[in-house]
Amino acid sequence: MMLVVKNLKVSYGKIEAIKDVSFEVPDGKIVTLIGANGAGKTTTLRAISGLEKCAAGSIEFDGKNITNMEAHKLVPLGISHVPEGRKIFPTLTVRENLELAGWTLKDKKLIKERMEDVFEVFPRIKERANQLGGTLSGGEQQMLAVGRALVTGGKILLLDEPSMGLAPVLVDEIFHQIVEINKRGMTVLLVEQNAAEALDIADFAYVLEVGYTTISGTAKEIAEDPRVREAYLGV
Amino acid sequence: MTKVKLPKFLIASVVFYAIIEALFRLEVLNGYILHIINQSLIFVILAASLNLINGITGQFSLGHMGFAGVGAYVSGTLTTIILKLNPTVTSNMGIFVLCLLAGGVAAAFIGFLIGFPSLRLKGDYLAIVTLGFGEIIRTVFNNIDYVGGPRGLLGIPKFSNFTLIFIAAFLLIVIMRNIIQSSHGRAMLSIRENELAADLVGINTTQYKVMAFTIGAFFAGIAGGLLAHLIQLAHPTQFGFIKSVEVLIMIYAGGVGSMTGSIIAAFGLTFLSEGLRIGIRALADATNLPIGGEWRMVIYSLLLIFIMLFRTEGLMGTKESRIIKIEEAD
Amino acid sequence: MGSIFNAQQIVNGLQVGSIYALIALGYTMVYGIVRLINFAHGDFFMIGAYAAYGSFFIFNSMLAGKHGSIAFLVLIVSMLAGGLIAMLANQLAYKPLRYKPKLSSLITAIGVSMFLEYFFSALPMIGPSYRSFPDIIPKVQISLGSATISNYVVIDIVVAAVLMIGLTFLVRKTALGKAMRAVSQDKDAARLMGIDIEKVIGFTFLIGGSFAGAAGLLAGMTYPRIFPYMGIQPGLKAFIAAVLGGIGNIPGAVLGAYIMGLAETFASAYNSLLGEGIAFAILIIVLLVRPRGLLGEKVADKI
Amino acid sequence: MSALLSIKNMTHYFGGLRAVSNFSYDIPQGTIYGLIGPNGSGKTTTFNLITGIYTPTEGKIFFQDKEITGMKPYKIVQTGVARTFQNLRIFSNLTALDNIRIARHFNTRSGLVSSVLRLPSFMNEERQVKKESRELLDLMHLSSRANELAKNLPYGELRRLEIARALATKPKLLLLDEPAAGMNPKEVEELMSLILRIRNEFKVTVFLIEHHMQVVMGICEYLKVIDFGETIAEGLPEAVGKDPKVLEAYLGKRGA
Repeated sequence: MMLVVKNLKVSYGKIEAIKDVSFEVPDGKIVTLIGANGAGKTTTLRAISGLEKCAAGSIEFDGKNITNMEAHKLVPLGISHVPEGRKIFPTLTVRENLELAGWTLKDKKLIKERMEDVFEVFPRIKERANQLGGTLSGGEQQMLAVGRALVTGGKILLLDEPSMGLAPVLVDEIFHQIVEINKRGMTVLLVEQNAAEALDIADFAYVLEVGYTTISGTAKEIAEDPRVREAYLGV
Repeated sequence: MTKVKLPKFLIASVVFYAIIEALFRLEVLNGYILHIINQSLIFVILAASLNLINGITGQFSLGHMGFAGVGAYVSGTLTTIILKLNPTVTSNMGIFVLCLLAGGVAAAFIGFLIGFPSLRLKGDYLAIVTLGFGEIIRTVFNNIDYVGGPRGLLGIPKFSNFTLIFIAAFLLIVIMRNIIQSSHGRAMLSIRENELAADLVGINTTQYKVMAFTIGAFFAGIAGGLLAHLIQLAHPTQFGFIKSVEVLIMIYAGGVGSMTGSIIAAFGLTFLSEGLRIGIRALADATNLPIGGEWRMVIYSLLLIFIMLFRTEGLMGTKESRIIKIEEAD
Repeated sequence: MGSIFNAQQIVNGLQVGSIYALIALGYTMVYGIVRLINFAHGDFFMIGAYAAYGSFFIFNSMLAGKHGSIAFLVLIVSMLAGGLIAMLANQLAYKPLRYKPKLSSLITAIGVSMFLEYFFSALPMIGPSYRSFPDIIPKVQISLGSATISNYVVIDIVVAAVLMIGLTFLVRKTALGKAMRAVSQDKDAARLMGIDIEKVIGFTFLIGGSFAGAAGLLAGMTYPRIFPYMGIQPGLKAFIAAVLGGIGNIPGAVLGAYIMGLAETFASAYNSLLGEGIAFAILIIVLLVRPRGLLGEKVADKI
Repeated sequence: MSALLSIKNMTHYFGGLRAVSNFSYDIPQGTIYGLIGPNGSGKTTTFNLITGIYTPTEGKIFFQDKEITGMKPYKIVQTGVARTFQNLRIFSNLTALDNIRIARHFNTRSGLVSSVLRLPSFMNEERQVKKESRELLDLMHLSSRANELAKNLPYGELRRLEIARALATKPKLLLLDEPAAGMNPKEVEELMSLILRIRNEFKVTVFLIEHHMQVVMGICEYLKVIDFGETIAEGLPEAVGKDPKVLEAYLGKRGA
């Protein structure tokens, strides 16, 4: 298993954002967490990448216990997180954004290579390499955010709502690229509001409800589960 | 529907007044302690009035003592002039109240002016401008010979006494509470919570910010006047930045937005400050070591830091004691 | 007012401006990265002056006569002192409040400032009174056309300029500089790039504090009198300079500082009350007319 | 059918960037009017311009035939335009009830003095406001939350609270900025019927921004599609949904 999350709990002050979340992400697969807003999806990802402290439970990554390790120490271990809202550095150029993603890499050549890879996957980003990050459109920012994650070169990619705020036409493109990235050997943990699309590309899925993982199975099973169909797929 | 409820705060206040007055008459409390109680009550007025600006309306102000200074100098100058014209005036409380109000109005006017920058500035920026205004007010006192310049305004008649200060503090709390628990108070709270949203539910945020500054400054001016007529002196350094910070510490220690907190902290910190002063002097005398009065402020500043680090929300948080709060009928 | 007088005023203004600029940079950098008005920043300036004072006597006894080396070492010590205390203040007082409401750190900063001032004046070996600052380098008057200036003026301006050029290079060209910019824009995103943001923030305090420390040395040499409260006024003025330039903006801080230095020098020559109040007047006017300062960018709030 | 809101040739620049380019709208009274387009296409900016947060660089805005261009936001609200926000802007440390009561404030008449003295007129008005506010909470199924601090409410309820707060200003035009964002299909269904109910019961005109095509196609009576600050299509939803330009720029292969 690439990632094993057991009985995770995270609180903001007195409010428990997630209460008891458990799931597993096998090597090389795409796993998706679906659920309503406020169910705790984003918090779960933030806890995995070290942006939030866990109040209880454990996170095991690649056989190593990483519970409550700091975010910057998790990056070199292989966790790449594309956060909600993309969080591009607006006054740094696209190139500088990508270079910074290589912060933990000693090898300058490797950074260059990976940047070339990114340009290959996202030709649009290459065209805009010298523009400031803040001037990119929503879709391009999403590509750059994924591009940065590729430069950090993790074993697992945590994606938080990649389709949020994008025109339907771009949503298709982004999901297509996720599949491509997965084919290149990166494991993907995908959090999505857009359950239908997410289940379409995922291998396994978990449903999060008010801080608990409630339903799990292969993406196919989940997509056919009547409870899921009613609440998340609108059929 | 409107069942007559016992006005809890009135009862509590009368009891407080009666106990202090009785203890003083029975000579359990000496003049020194009563003096510190008077000072505490003045700080209650200062803290609760800053609370309206800072805690309720969310406008950070670092120049609150500047308003008090305006009140002190204006009322102090008036009473000194009247005293010169008619030395028997000290028995006429009516005149004193009028002079106090004049000081309050003058401070309110300055507060009104200072309210305007708050229309365009937020947070840190506003803090720094209010600090600047406070410093300008202080510089002006420092440079007007008529009010004594850097020596301060001396020979102010002693008008303030426990009863008067108590009544002022009592009225302030009732007025503040009634404002806060009204539609106007909620309008001010909404500015603290989210100014843009307040604007977009039709609140004239400009008007309320200026109003908060004006009312807050008015009461600070009254407090300044009471203080000047208690210690019979108004001095530029009394109204500088450090003093404004002391008031700020009170509202943060008590809990921003909580009047109960402001009251408790005003008493607690005034007594603590005096206690430290005595304690340090005693320690220096006893040990013969060169322990200077600066240590009082060292401890005070450390206290401020520790409050912020370990109890960021202050003693009371935003909670209000039920004695002060009005129970709302449905 | 003759032309000689004006030339002299300009030189004096630039000299004061250089000292303000070094302090203002720290304010602006710290504000840029953690959105905190570090009220205690003026006190790092004071600490730099005292560190220079103390270390001068030590180095002077070791290297008697070698003025250049002594001056250089004293500069290093004053920068280290300012920088390390700044880092310490960040670590102990500001870091724990990083994710708390902003005003709580502002108030803590006021507390730190008061603490440093009163603690220094409470310490028996320092005390609240003035000390006269030694001549670290022999003072020489240089005749420059019709104006006469001292070599200290040149030193103040040149040291400030060298440090500022170094800083510009650091921020613009190095990886660390990019990381500083990234942290100032989005802390979570920076952490996800693997950047240890607390290290970067600590480093920013170190740089900012060391610049204030250097300014303390320069001010001590120039106005040879130091005392524990010496940081309050220049600190406030430099802060105003940073706001004037657009707080968070590095060139803005330098520009604001020189404008302040010149304005103050001219105003004081005209009238002392005006000299005392000009800084606040500038502050209020700037903030009312252009709240983001001269070079500050208008950041549209996300609505 | 006269237009309730009418925008004429509105253009807005941020710095050198043109966010909104030559927009014209006529929103008839009583309609549910939808505005769609990719992120960054100028939708929220349009709302910010209508509500007075920004003043348009060029062009004019009329509300009930009265020009409101350049008016202060709170004045515009007082003439009858209310809105919600894409990222909620709730008064989070106040109770749900207070959130609503604040929005009733500008319709109250008690002055500061009568508030301080607690005159009978003030007390009556407070009671009235409270009653009306509770009715609104009721309508939004939030009555049980009246005395709860807003920050403790779950996301879906906050969205409803924000709509209730906007309604408390008694608007004629209600601007909804992505009301369905973050809702699951069931909640979306409820939202749709709620919007229809609000329009019918409160006689408000609704102008909404939405990405959720189910909402847009389900309840909007007129649709405008924008991209890069320019209008690329407008008309009845069915027609717009089939417009090739819209399919290409916005909907993609899954066009409605």
